[in-house]
Amino acid sequence: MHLLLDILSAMLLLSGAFFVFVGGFGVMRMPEFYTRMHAASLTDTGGAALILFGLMLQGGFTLIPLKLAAIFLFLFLTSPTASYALANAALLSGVKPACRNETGKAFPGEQPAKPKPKRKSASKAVKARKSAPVKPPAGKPAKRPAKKPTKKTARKKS
Amino acid sequence: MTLYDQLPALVVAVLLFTAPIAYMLRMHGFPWAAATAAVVTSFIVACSLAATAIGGETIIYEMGGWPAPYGIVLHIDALSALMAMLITGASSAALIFGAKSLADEVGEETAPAFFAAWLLCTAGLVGMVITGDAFNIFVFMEISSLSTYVLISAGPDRRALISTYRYIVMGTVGATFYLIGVGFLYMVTGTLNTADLGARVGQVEDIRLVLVAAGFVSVGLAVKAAVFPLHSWMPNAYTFAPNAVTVFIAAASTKVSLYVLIRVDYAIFQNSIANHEVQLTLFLVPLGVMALFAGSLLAIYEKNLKRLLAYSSVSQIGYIALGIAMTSVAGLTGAIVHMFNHGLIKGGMFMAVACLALRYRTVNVANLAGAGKAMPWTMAAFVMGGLGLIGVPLTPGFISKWYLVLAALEKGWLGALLVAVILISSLLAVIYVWKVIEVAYFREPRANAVPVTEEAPMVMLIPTWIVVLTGIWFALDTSVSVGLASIAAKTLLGVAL
Amino acid sequence: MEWIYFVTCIAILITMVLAVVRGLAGPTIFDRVLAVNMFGTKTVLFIAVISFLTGRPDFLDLALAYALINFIGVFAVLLFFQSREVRRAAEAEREAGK
Amino acid sequence: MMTIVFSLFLLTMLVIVAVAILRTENLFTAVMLSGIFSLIMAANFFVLDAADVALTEAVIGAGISTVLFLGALALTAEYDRSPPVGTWVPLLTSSALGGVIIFATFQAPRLGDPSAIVHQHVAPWYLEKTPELIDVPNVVTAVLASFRGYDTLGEVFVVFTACIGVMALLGRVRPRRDSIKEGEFKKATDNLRHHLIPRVVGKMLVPFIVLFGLYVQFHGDFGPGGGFQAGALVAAGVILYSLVEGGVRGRELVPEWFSSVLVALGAFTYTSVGVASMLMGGRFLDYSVLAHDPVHGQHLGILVIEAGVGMTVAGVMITIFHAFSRRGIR
Repeated sequence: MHLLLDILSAMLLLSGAFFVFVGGFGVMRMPEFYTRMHAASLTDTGGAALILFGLMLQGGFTLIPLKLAAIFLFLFLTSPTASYALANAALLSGVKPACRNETGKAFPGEQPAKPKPKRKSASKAVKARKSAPVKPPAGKPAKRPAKKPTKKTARKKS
Repeated sequence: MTLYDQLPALVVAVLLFTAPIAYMLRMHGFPWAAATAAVVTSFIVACSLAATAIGGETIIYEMGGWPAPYGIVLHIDALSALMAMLITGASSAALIFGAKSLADEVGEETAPAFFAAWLLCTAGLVGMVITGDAFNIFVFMEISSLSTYVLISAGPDRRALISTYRYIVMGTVGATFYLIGVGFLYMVTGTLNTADLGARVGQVEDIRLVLVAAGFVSVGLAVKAAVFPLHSWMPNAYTFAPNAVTVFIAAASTKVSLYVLIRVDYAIFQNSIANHEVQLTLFLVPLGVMALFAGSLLAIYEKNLKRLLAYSSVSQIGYIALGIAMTSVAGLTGAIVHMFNHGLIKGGMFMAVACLALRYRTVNVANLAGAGKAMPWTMAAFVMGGLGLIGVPLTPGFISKWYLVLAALEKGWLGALLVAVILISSLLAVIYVWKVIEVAYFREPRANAVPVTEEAPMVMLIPTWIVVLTGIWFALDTSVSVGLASIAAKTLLGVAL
Repeated sequence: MEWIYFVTCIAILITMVLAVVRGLAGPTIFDRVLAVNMFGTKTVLFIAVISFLTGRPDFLDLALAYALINFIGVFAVLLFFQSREVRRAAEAEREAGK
Repeated sequence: MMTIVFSLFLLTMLVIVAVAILRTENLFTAVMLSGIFSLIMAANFFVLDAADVALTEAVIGAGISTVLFLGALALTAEYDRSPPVGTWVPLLTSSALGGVIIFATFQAPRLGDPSAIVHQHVAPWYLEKTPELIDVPNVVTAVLASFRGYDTLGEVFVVFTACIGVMALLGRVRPRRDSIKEGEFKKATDNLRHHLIPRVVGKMLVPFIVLFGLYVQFHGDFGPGGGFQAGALVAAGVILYSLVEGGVRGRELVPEWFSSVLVALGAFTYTSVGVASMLMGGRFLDYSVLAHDPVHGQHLGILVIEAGVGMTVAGVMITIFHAFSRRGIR
């Protein structure tokens, strides 16, 4: 019984470790922001769940599995929420998902979801900025245009 | 436990207890009254501690009842008692003096925070001088620096913020250096108590870490004390702070860092590092001499009266550094007495400047023409202070310079050179003091200037003159200041009393 | 069991390095935020595993604190960009009005 | 061995991230990288078994300071405009200093060496006497709250002073006037109410965070934690609520006067314990006299001062956050 638990939790831990690593690799290698986020957010939840379940099996009948379960629950709630907030922030400030059709030519991603009337001005700003990119402050050669959506970079990498 | 036994803790506890109250109760005028009451109480307690310490007694007070290397102890000897007296005295004088000017400059809305910061600043400075624990010094150094930033930034001029920023950067660097040094010391000795450190550092076999620690601590404290090339934060901080704040910090704040420098170098490193005197001399004498000249010269060419006095402080700190560097009883006595006397002199002078600023609305030397006639009492107080800076007999400045010269003469040809340096810098002090006197007494006010006919109000004039007269009293009767200082010097150098 | 914990730790550490690389490389600021968020989750896992490795499972409290706190920063990021966009839009409207 | 491997790994990353923070000109990037920095640091503290410090670093460094940095960033430009000239002298100075420190530490005892002097002098006494004199399982709490309680008192006052300082700076400058009408502007920029998922999840987690804060507060005698961490956690809960529901509602939940009074009240509580022990015939901060049994008195004293610490820390975080969010930007 003990051995069985050990084997099971080892499997869970190792597969969790593999998931986590794959997620990291995806964040490293994916071509642009939204795909990276996809890689990160999936494995954040999946890998974490596997590892935490693996540990839970080792905890015995104490408070430990309970704490691990709480950690899992909170991660399960917060991690996707954080991803949502992040994606929303990116979309709001004009980072577009880079998609491409068969000809290899990139086309702009879909427009952000129909804005509620409350946020009318915000989406207008997004449109306005698309036509007139914001310059970095004068006298500052933007070596790394971190602020600007980088369709170009993304295309080059893929 | 009688009240008498509790006195050492009370010096700080009264201030720390009142600060949150002054912050929370936002009644009109209450913060000032609470602050003044607490600071004056603390001053009285400090005086009674000094009365004990003048007998050569060292008071040890165990905080929380835990014995020395395990808990934190307060360690009050002649030196700490003298400094505690100076700090709380300067704080009370500046508060009473600044009752009106602070009300104008600070405003009703920010008064609770300001006076809480004032109490905390006093508590931080006093806490640094009475504690017997190297890390505790750092904690109270943080309190005093942070609250000093608040006090300075309350200045009416927007430039106060920028000078505060400079001060924050330099002050943080200094405090961090001190902390690194203390960390190394803890690493090699396993203790933080100063007395215990002094004993255990001597047993360390490989002193490389101790040397580095000594370097970090000394440089860090030199930054906080505005010893010459590290002084750059000071002039603007003094200039743009509210006037009463300048009185307080000019009299007390840099002196405390010098106190810690003396304490750490003499009580911890002196007994344990071979040739420590030589290192101390090599470190401080050049800095002191440079400070004497550079400070005086900068003061001579300065047009703003507050900044002029700040540069003069740079040069006066040079004297103290020289005294510390001499590692003799006379030199150390001179340094300690000068810390005390310079606090008195500068406090009085900045009070006079505050009076001038109240009437003239400016502290540019050129605009003060005719002040000698318009505000005779204020200018007389200023002149008395100026004479003290120069070191004329019958002023407190003379006493300390006398001891410094005595100490220098013990050192052979190098000493003779130092005597010459001290004399020349005194002459330079004559020049910058005269510059102000000439304008104030012998120059007619400009035609288009608003004529000033009124003397400063009595509530400001009387404290100013009390401070000036106290200075003269300490010049005539040196039993308290020199008495405490020589006991302190002998204790630090391990000479029999 | 020891070595399994160890391997898991190493895998998490390597993932941390990858996250740091993404955080340093950018290119957009959101990549950096993503890296921080991911790093935070990995820290939770790292602490959880290592507290088993060193046999001090009571330190799981820390992991719990991380799991609760870590995402607040991302909310602040969202709010930051939202308010910035609204302000820019307002400025654009004002300029258009002139 | 394992400790050293993990530590080296983390410290290497730490150095790389630190250099990157220095080199970046985009302040937003710097904020995010310093978030990573504190996470690495916290993990490293944990590897070195310093759980209390790790918890503090986690809550404050990774959680709250990012929020406060962003609040500060909203008030300034996003790019660092320091002039590129004159970097040589600081660079040389700091490299020389680093060299000196490294030179000095060659002589330092090895990591975790039980025969190092640090572990020989006062530490054994603490470990030996704590069960007998104070009787709390967490020796760190015993040292911080009782043996060196005067230092902790000082640190609480440092926090109090820092609060006064921040308020002096942020309260001084008038909020920037914006062309939009105040109310509309607030509504649009102040909150995340129209984001459904963050709103639901965020509000759901607030009570858990506060509850966990209370757990850390009262469990500090037994495990890692204490007033500092608990205060920061409770403040994090309030900050989360204000982010989701908007600063206006956040200030309704915890009014500004309340949070700023809380700061002073915490410091006051701590000092009062000291004064009370003086009045009851002991030394300042000697908790033993507070009850008939000295050990019981120690427990009581530690409980009260930890509460004071928690109040001050929670108050200061909330006050600073409110000060940022009130500036009309959020």
